[in-house]
Amino acid sequence: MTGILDVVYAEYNYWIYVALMMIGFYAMIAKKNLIKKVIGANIFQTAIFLFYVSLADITGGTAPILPHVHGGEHVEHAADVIYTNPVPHCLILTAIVVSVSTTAVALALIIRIYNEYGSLDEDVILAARKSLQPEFSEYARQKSVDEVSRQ
Amino acid sequence: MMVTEINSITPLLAVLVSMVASVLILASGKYPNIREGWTFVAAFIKFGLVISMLPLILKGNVITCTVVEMLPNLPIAFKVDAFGILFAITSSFLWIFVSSYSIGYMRSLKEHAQTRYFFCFAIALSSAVGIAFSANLVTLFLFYELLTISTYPLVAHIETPEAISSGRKYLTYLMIAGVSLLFSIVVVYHYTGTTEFSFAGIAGMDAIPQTTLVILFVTFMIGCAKAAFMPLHAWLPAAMIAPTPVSALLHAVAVVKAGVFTAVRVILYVFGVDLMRDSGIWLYMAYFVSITIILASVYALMQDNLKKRLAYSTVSQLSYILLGAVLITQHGITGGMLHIPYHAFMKITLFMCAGALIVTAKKENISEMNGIARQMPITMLAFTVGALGMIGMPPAGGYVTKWFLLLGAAELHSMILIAVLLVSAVLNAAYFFPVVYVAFFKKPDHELAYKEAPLTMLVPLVLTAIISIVIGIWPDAPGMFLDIVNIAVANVTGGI
Amino acid sequence: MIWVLDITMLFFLVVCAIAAISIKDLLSAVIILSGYSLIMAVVWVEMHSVDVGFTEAAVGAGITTVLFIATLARTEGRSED
Amino acid sequence: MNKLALFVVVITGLMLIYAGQDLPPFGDPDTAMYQHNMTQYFIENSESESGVSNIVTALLANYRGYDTLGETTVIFTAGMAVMLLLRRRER
Amino acid sequence: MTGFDLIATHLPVLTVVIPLIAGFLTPIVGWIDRRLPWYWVMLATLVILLITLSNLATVITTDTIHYKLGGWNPPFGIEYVIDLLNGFVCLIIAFIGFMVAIYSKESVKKEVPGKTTQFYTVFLLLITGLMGMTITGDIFNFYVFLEISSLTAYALIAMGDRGDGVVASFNYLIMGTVAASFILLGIGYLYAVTGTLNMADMHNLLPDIYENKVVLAALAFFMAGFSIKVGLFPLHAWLPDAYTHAPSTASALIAGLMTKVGVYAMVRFMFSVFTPAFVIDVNMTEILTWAAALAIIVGSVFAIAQSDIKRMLAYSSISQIGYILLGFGLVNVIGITGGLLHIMNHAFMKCALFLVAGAVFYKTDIRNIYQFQGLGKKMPITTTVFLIAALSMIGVPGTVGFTSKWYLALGSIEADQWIFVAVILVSSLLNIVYFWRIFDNIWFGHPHEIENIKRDEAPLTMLIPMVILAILCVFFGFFSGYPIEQIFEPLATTLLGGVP
Amino acid sequence: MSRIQESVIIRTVVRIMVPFIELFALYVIIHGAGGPGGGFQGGVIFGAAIILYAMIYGIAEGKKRVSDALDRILASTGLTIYAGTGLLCILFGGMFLQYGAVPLIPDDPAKVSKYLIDLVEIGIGTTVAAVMISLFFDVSPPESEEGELPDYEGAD
Repeated sequence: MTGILDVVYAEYNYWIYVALMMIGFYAMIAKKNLIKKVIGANIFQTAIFLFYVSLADITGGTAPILPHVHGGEHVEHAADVIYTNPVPHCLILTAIVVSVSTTAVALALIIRIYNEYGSLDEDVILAARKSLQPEFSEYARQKSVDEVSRQ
Repeated sequence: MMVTEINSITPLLAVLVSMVASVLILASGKYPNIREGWTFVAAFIKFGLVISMLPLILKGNVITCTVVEMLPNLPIAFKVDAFGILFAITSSFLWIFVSSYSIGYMRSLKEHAQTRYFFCFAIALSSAVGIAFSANLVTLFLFYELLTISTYPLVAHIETPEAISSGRKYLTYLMIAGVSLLFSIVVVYHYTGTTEFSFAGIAGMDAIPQTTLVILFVTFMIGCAKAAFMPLHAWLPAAMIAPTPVSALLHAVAVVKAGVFTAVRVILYVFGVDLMRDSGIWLYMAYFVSITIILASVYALMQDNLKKRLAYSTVSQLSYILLGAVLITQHGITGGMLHIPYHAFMKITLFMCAGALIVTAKKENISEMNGIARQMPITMLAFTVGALGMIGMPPAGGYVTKWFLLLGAAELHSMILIAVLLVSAVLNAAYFFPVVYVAFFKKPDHELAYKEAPLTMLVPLVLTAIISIVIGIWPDAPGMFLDIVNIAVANVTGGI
Repeated sequence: MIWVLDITMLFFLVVCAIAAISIKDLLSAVIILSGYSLIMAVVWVEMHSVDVGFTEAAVGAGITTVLFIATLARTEGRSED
Repeated sequence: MNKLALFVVVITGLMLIYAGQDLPPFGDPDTAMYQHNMTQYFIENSESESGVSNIVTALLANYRGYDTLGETTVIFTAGMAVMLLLRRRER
Repeated sequence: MTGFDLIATHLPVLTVVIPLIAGFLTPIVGWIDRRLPWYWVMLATLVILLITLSNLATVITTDTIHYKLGGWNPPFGIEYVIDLLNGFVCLIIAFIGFMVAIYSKESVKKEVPGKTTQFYTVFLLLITGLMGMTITGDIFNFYVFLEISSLTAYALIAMGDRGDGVVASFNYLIMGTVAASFILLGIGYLYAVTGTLNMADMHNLLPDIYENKVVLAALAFFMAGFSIKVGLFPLHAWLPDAYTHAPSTASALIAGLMTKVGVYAMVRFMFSVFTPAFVIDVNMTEILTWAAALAIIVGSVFAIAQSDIKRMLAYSSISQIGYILLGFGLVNVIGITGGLLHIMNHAFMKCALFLVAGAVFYKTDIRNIYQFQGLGKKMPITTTVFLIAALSMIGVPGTVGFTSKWYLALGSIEADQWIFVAVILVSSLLNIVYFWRIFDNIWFGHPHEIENIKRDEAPLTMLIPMVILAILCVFFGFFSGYPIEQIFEPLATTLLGGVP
Repeated sequence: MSRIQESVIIRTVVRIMVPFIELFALYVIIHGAGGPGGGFQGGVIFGAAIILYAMIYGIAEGKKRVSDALDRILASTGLTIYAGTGLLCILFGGMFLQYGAVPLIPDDPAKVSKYLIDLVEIGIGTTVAAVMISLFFDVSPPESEEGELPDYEGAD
């Protein structure tokens, strides 16, 4: 029974991760709202974590924790127990921490941006920056400088 | 002819002496007398060092000096041979006169930023001598670029918008040239694995496919845009906005001669006589420079500004040198090489006269110079000497080189080239005689009192005029330029 | 039939993700993101990676959400897209 | 802008799908990854070498302990960065 | 074992651990006295400079250094591998770090007032991150340090111009996160097909499975990620803003180092994780060279259009990164030598130029190059440094810029790609255009006002590093023979590993 | 003051809960050796406890429990413990972070390793908790606007 279903399961898993990655990526680059971008980044990263964890999983395996935790006595573990691959778990633990750190910094930046420009919308911020520092054409800029220095 | 290589650091010292002087000039900028003192001391030491190598060169030796291995297989090295010392003597000798002349000129006009001026001048001179002594293309390129950069502040010296735009033009031409030269050097290195000059041309050049070879020659020649042949000449008239001593030394001697020198080096010491002849490039190049010779003379005819007229004359005369080199006959090369010092002495005389006119009579245009000889007879006499030399009339030196060039052209039985030389002589006469005529025989518009330029200016220009005559009436004096040129020609033609 | 549950959860993940990026009210989006993280944590535990699941529950659904909400409290709650 | 974004996303997605064709099947213990001696080594030796029975912890704190030091530094960095960004200036 | 031997054995790890520990102790140091962190950072960077020097010397005289962290044999544990390539990059990092540390004293006081302690903490952590990325032989460890360096860079950039700095930092953060995620994904792919994380191990395992599509996808994601990180042309959008609006100190550090380490990583992955044969086979090098050529031209052209000096330098960086990558993309010994050389050269030049921009801003609050008139009189030393570094960027012989340009042009001919020779040369001309207008403004603008300007030079702590960098620009312009023969050429040969 | 913060029940529950959450966090940190958990998760939970307290009682009250200076020192301390452990291994002749090299218990490097792993986990936990608290304190609205934080209903 398990064979076919496992394949379906495995394939399905993979498609989900691709879909999640694309959703997150799209939000990161297409959304105008900065918070949305950060949400997208979170989804994007989590999708990659899902990929890693899926890699680690072994059908019929158990969590990579050896079974004699509290006794302290060494017990030979049964040979037929299959453990899932612990390496990706370890990597992803690290990656999650990185992800939350990035999010925190991003949010701090967002707060600062909001304090400066009073908006979280990329277009509004861009417009505000333009109005605060009008981008002279090169010629106009030089001319104005020349005029100032002539006086 | 056996060539012995002698190791010595004298070439390095000769280059460095004005570099060191430039630092001292900068340091003593607040005390003009000390500053100019450094210039003089350096000029004399430099000339002494250069001339001290002459006896060895005349014996047929070559002095080498490897400074540093800049990149693997790509040293910064000096090699003094007869051709190199010819250029070095010319430029370092004339520096002495121009230093004196500069002081007179700059102080009379109370120019600003004189420290910067003398600083850049010293560096430019270093570069010129460096170019003369370079043992390989990369060293030559190093000084070539340094010369471009150090002369920019001199061209843009007066800092008016016009000067700056002229400076930009100057820079644009020369930097494009530099890039083209670099490209050519890289290609040469790629095919031959070396960039070191050799009397017979760099070994391995003949392995380059014909098309590439032609392209390479063209890019090399673009790289020598300092030689101001047409159509890459436009920077030279533009650079006339610089103070006259700059025009005199740099745009009659150091910079343009560096360009011509590089071109000749490339033609004879990179490509080599044999390759030039076998590939047939020489003929096209000869016709090409002929166009410049004629056309530039015509342009000169149309100028009213004396300095501009001299500039176009320079353009024309420089191509004589190139023509001589590409004739690749013994006489042709002799004539071309000999024209480097000869033209230098005559043209510097003319420029210094023009500068004297600007300082004393405040006149730049020929049409304003009616009877100016009554005011400045000595200056105009010197001018006449220079003009005669340019036209190719004895006693000034010009006729010697023209003679050799004609011999070279005759050897090849090329009527066209002979005709070019003769026509150009006529044109030279056509644009120089009016100046002399106007100055001596036209009546001044108003009464002119006798008033010559300050002595610091007058003495140099008289001396160079005298030298122009001396080299004309006694060209084959032992140890003089003809001797040196003979050795150089023997080197490249295999001692025929 | 645990795989049915798995597929359902994975499906919900996609739904949550799309909802989180398309909903205009940012607080709701953040809460949905929190839910997304929680489901993700459960999926991971289901895949035998208990440590990662534990961490994601604490971080993704916990701290990240708190930080998001705190940020929203200092900025604004609506988004144009 | 949105079209460009969509284009980039689709390209990325195609790349992911392209890669997906050759990925080792999920849940299969016979992959290069699981059979590489590294994984097996950890499962067999982590207890006797590190004294902890949670293999992930053994990996995290012992075999790849240096990564974890880096990870802690990342957190610390984030703390510092946010402090730098949002704290008021000290006088 | 004597104490000296003890330290000598552990130098590789100390390269990273010393700035790390110094970094997180900085808050405590700053808590004791607010003036202390600068001395503390100087000390730390000096120590790692000496360590990296010693590491490189060891690599040159003996052999590649392997350091097993935690004593675990690779691939089970993390391994530090120092060969010529990263030994040299580490030295550059430590050196530039030290220079910028000296420089930072006054600049940070002015531009980041009241937050110097945190600034220096982050500064040291940035160096930690860059060092860790460079020195490690484990790809996941690489990712961790990549994130340390990225986070610190975001923070430093955000410290810059009010408003603009924060926005620039946020954009960088988004792009950086995309890049890092791509790299993480690539690592996952490679792990999935090989089962190892050790670079050397992977290098041995991968050739057997090169026809696997996952490997190609991994390469593509790595290249995309690193291209963002180094600001390769179509993916450069974050870079100009970030460099322009960061505080001067941070600009110099980030411009001098971040992208260099990014390039290093790209090279490391292309040549030491994958094999050159594979990378050439899938045309990645060709794509890289064309992108690089485009970057060279476009970067220079954009630089001409700028009036803010830092923004101009940023665009110039984009173009210069193109040079480096062009060299590596040519995949021949000469081209790679040129690329390696340009890593070093560009670090010197660009760092010097950013330091000059910072010093001018410190004294005059001016960044618009059309307001630079008379600066030559006011700040002669600073402007001379600028002159030297800019001439070096142009590629005037006798400066470092020439040496790398020489190799790159030669390498292009070697690869029979004449078009790239043209690109390199045209870009030199464009460099002249955008630097020369500044020279004109500094020395030739408005003479009558210049006469009255008094000399007002930047403080000594700023001058010293600038002058040292300028001297190095000239020194290595003449004395590149030794490093090329000892380091770059053997390194290029090793990297290519038998590819014709 | 929002309704949530005013609620006596919530205030009391939080006051009682916080110590238990902290205890649980410590358990998670130590438990990492034998089961799911570890320094990072424990640290986050510990941080969450303080954050919860600060959310209900206000940032100022929270800062009374964990002051800025303490926070900063704790963050550094955690890392110092970690890196210090690594350096300790160097001092005893091992590689960096080679726990077995420390002769804490002769002839049983695995045991030593276990203890040092616990120590390291505590270090991680300390730093993580401290940073999480500091992150929250920094990101949440400044004290002058204190109390607006959970009051988010008005924003639609």
